[in-house]
Amino acid sequence: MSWAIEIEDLTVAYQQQPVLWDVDVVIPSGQMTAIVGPNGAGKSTLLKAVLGIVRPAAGRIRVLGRPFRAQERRVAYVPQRADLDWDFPATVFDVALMGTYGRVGWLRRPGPAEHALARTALERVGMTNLADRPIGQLSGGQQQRVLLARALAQEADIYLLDEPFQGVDAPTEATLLEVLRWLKQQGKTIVVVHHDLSTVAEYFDWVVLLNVQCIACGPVGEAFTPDNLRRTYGGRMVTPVLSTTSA
Amino acid sequence: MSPALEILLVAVLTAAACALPGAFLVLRRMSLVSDAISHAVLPGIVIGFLLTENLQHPLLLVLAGASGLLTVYLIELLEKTGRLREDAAIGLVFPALFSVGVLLIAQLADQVHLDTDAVLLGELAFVPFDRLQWQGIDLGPRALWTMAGLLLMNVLLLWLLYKELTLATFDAAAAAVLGFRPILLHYLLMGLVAVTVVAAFHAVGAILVIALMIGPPATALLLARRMPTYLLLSLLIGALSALPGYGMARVLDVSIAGSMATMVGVLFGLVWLLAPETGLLARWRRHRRQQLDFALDLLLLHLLHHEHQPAATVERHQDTLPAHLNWTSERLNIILAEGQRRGWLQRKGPEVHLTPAGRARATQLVETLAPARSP
Amino acid sequence: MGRPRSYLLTFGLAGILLLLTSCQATLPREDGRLRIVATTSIVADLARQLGGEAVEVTALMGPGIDPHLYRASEGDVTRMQQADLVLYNGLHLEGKMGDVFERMRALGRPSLAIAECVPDSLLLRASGYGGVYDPHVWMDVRRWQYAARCVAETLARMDTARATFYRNRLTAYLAELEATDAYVRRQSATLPPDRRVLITSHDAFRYFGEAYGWEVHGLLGVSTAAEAGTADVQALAEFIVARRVPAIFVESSVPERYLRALQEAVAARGFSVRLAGPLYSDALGDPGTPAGTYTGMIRTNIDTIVEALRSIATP
Amino acid sequence: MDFTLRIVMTGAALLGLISGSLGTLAVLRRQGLIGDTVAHAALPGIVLAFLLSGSKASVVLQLGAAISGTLAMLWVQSVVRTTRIRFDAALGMALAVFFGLGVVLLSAAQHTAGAAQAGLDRFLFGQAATLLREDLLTMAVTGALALGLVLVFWKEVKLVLFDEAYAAALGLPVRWLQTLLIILLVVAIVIGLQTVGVVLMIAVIIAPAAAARQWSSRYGRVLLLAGLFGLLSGALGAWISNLAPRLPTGPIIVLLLTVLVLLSVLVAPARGLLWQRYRRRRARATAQQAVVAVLQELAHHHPEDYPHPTATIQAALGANVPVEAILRDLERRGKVQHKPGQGWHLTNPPHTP
Repeated sequence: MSWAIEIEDLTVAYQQQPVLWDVDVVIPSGQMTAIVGPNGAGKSTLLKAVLGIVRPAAGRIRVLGRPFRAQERRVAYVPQRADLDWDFPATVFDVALMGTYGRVGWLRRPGPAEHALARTALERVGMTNLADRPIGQLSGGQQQRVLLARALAQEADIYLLDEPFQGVDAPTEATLLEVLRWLKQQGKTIVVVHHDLSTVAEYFDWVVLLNVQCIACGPVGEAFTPDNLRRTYGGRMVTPVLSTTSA
Repeated sequence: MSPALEILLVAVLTAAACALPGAFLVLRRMSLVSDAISHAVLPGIVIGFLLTENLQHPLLLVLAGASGLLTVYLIELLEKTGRLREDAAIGLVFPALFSVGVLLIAQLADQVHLDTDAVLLGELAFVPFDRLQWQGIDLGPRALWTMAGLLLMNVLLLWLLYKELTLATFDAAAAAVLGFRPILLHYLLMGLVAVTVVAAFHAVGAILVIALMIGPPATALLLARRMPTYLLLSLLIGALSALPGYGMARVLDVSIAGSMATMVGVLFGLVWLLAPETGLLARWRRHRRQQLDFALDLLLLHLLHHEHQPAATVERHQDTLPAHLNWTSERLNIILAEGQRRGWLQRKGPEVHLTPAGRARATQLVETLAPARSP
Repeated sequence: MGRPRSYLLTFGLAGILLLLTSCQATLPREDGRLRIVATTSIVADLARQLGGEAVEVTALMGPGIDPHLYRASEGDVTRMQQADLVLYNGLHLEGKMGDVFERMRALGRPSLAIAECVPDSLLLRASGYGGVYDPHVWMDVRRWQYAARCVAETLARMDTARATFYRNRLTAYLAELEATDAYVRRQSATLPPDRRVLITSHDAFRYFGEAYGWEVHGLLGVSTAAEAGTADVQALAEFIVARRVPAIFVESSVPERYLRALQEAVAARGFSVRLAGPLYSDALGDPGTPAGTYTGMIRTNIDTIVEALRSIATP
Repeated sequence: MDFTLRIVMTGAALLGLISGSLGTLAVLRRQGLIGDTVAHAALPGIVLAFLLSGSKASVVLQLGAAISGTLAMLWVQSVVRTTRIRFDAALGMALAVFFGLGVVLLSAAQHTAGAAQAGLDRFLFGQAATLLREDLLTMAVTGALALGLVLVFWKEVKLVLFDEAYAAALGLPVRWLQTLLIILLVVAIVIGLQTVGVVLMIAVIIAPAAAARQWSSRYGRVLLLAGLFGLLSGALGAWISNLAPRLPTGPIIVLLLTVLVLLSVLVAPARGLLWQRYRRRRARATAQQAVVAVLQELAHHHPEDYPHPTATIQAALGANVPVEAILRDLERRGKVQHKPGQGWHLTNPPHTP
C-alpha cells in the first residue's frame, strides 16, 4: 500500500499546551480515511499541520512522499463551514472558481479553462442551477456543497475535509458521500474529520483515532474497535465542552 | 490642596469612574462606542447652546447625554436590520450626527467661538481653577465633585446590577431566560456610558476619556482571570496610569491629558510585555525553559512508543532521531545530555534507551495526557 | 495575584514619589515683583510695556500660536497658580480658557479680560448668531489704549507702592501708541481709499478696517477652526478680480495653503494676485524681531500691507 | 464651471472613489472602524514629521501620518494576535493612545518650535474648499497606485478577505497580504484627511461599501459600486456645499452618504427592507389564497361547516407553509371559523354544484 500522507512524531503546541503529541499517522492513497476523536483532540489541527497552516514543534509530514510546501496545489482543503463569513459578497460560482486560484498563479485571472472547471465541479455537487446565487442565501447543506465544489475545482490528488457532515441535511450528506466516493474511484485520497461514529464503518476504509496522541490508525475493520474507542474517548462517548468562561 | 494634587485626584476619580462601564464595554466588544458617543454629542451641545446662548448651561450636558443615547439607539436600530454590521453601524451613525452638529455651527453659530474643540474638550489643566464655593467656603474644584458623584453612581449601579450585567455580557440568552431583560440592561449600561463620557470629557477632554474607558480594562484583561479581579484591576490600573502620566506632563511641560492617555498605552505595553505568566517576556522565557522539558518528554514518549515495535532499533538510533523528530543533531545532543543527567535515558552504543525511571515517567505522561486532556 | 500586586505596588510607589515632588509650595517673591501670567503674546507685551521691570510676565501661548487651538501644558497650571494677576484678552478669544479665568475672578483671584475694558459701544458685534463680540480689538491701536489704561490701573491698584511708576509708564506708552496710530493712518493714506482692500485668511482685521478705513475680508470666519465653503472661496476670488486687488495676506497663525487655494481660484479667472505677508494677527513674531512687540507688530503689518498693495495690479 | 468648484469637486470625487473602494476591503472583514483609529493615529506622525523636517508641506505631513497610522495598526494586530484582547478594544486603545501622544507632541511643539509650528493640527480639520491643484495630483497618483495594487492582487486579496485558512492552504502569504491591505487603507485615509477631517473620515471609508453591499452580491461589483458611490457623493456634496455660504463640504458629503446607505438598506432590490416586507406580504397573500383554495376544494366534498383538521390542510400544502398561522390570520379576518378540537371551515363556502 502506498501512503498519501505520512506523519511521523508530530507534535503541535499552542503556547506550550500540546494539542498533538508525538503522533504517527499514515494515510493510504486512494482510500477514504476518517479522523475521529473527541472535541479538542487535535483533529482540525492535524489537517492544518498537513496543510502547513500551523507549524509543528517537532515531527515530519510528507505528502505524496515530499514536503507539503512543494505541492500545495495537489492538496485541496475544505474548511469548517462555520469558520467562514457567509455574508461575503460572492456567488456560488465565485466560490467554486476560487479553487482554481492556485493553478492560475500570481497576476493572472482565471480563464475559460478555469471557468469550465468550476462549472464541472458545481455540476458534480448538484449546484449548477444555483451558480449565480449569492452565498448569503444558501442553506447549510448548500454551503457545504459549494465548499466541496471549490475543492473539486482545484483538481487535487488529496482532499482534506474538516467536519463536512456537521449539521447538513440528509440529501446533502448523500450527495457529499456520493461525490467523495466518485473521487475515490478516480484514485484520489480523501481524509475527513468526522464526528458521527455511527457512520464511520459504513463510509470509510481507514480510520485514525485521535486524542492528542494517536490511539489507533489502520483499516476500519482493525482499528475501529470498542476498545480503541474507549481509549480515545476516555470511557465516555461524549466529552464535556468546557466553556472558556474566564473574563 | 495644591493644584497638582487636585488635578491628580480628579484624574484618578475620572479614571475609576470610566474604568467601570469601560470594563463592560470591552467585554461586550463595543469599545468604540465610547469614541462614537464622544463625537456624536456635538449636535446636542449645539442645540443646547442655541437654546440657552450659554456654554455653561447644564441643559447642554443634558442634551449631550441625550444625543449619546440617541447614538446608541441608532446604532442598535441599524444593526437590527441585519443589513449592516456593527462596525458599519457605528461608523455611520456618529459621523452623521457630528456632521449635523458641524452644519448647525456653520449655519447658525459660525461667528461664535463654538469651536468643536472648545466645546468638546474639557482641559484637565484648568480643573483647579473652576472651584465650587458654598457660603464663601472653598469646597475644592467643581470637577472633583462631579467626578466623585459620577464614580459613586457608577459603583452603585454596577454593584446593584453586577450579576445581571455579568450574565448578560457572557450569555445574553441565559440572562433572558432568567428574566433579566438583556435589552434593558444593555440600555442601562449604554446610558451609563453616555453619561460617563459626557460628564468626564467635560472635565478632562474627550481623548482621555476614551483612553481611560478602554485602556485600563484592556490592561486588566491581560492579568485577570475572574470577573471581580478584572473589575478591580481595571479600577486600579486606570487610577495608576494617571500618576506617571502627570509626572511625564510635569517633566516635559506638556499636555496633561495627552500625557495620561499616552501613559495608558505605555502601561498597557509594560503589562503586555512583563505580565507574569501571560506577558510576552514571561512567555518567551517559559518557552525557552519548557522547550527543554518539552523536548525531553517528547523524546521519552517517542522511545516508549516505539519500544516494542519491530522498527525500534531504527527509531532509537541516534542518527535517525534527529530526522524523525525534525531536530538538529546538536539539539538532540543537548536533550540527550539532559535526559542522561536526569537519569531517564541511557546510551547503548549508537542507540538511546529508556532507563526504568525514564520509562516510568513516559508511561505516566501517556496516562496523564490523553483522556484527561481537554481544551 | 501575588505577583501582579507587587507590580502594581511598584507603579503606585513611583506615582506617589512623583506626587510628592509636585507638591512644592508657592515660592515667596524675594524681589517684590508682581507675577503676571498672560495668555497671548500680545497681551503679554502690553503687560511688559506697562509693568517694566516691576513685573515678571509669562505668556502661556508662545509666538505663532493660535489661541483658538491652544493646548494647555502642565506648566501652565503652576504658572497660573502662582500668578498675582492673570491677564487675558477675553471676548471668547481663548475659548474655554476664558471661562476659566472668569471663574477665577469670581473666586477672588485677580484676573483681567483686557479686551473687555473697551467700551461696549466700540466693540464690533460678530455677524451671525448671538450677541457675541469680535475679540480682535488690538487691531485698532486706539481701542488698545483702553486696554492699556485698564492694565495700568489694575497694576497700580495691586501694587500701590509703585502706582506712580505704572501711571508714568502708561503715559509714555499711550504716547507711543498714539504715534503708532498716527503712523498707521499715514501709511494708509498713501493709498487711495478704493485701493484699501485687505484680504486675509481669517477675519481678524475688522477693527483695523473700521479704524483706518479699510475694506476687510477674511477667508475663514472669526474662529480659525471654522471651515470655509467653496462658495466663500469663489465669492472672494470674484471680489479680488472685480476690484483688481494686487495682493492677499497670509497670517502667521493660519496655514498658507488656504490662501493659495484662493490664489489659484483668482488665477483661473485670468487675474493674478500675489501672496504677501505674513501679517501678525493673533500672536506676535519671535522675540527680537521687529514684530516681537505690539507696536512693532502693528507697524510691520501696515508696512507689509501698504508695500504689497502699492504695486499696480497686473491683469 | 467655476475653477474652485471644479477643483473641490474633483478632489472630493477622487477621495470618494479611493476611500470608497479601498474602504470596502475593511468593511467586508467587519473592520471598518480601522478607519477611525488610523485617522486619529495620524496626529503624532504629522507633528513628528514637522518637527523632524521643519516643513509643513502636505506631502511631508501625509507621509508622517501614513507611517504613524500604519504603526498603530501593526500594534493593534500584534496585540490581537498575542493576547485575549479583542479587535475593538485594541483599536480603541490605539486610537486614544496615539492621539494622546499627538497632543503631547503638539503641546511640546507649541513651547519649543517657535512660530513655525502654527496650524499643524489644522491638518486634521477638513478644509475641502481650500484644496490645491497639487493636492489633486498627490491624491490621483497615490490613489492610482493603491487601486492598481488591488487590481494586481485582485484574487489573492479576495481570497484572503473571504477565507484566510484556504488562502494559507493554497500557499498564499496571508500575513503579508493582510499588511498590504492595511497599508492600502492607511493610504486611503491619509489622502482624505485634509478634505473631510479626522472625525468624518470614517464615514467616507464605511458608507460607500455599506451602501454598495446592499446592491450587489458580487465582490467586484461591490468594490466598483462603492467607488462609484464615493465618487458621486463626493462630487455632489462639493456641488451642494457650493450652493449656499457656510455649507462645509465634509459634513455635506457625510450626510449624503448616510442618506445613500439608508436608501440602499430600504430599497436595494435583493436586500432592501421595503422589498422584503413587500415580498413577505405577497407570500402571505398567496399562502392565504392557497389555504382558502384547499378549504374550498374540501368544501365540495363535505357539509358546509364540516371542520377540517389543520393536519389535513397542512398535508395538502406541504410542510413549508405556516398553515396554522395563516388560518389564525384568516379567522381574525372572518374568512374561516375554528371549531376547537376539530378543525376549520370557511365562513362563506362556495355553493356545491
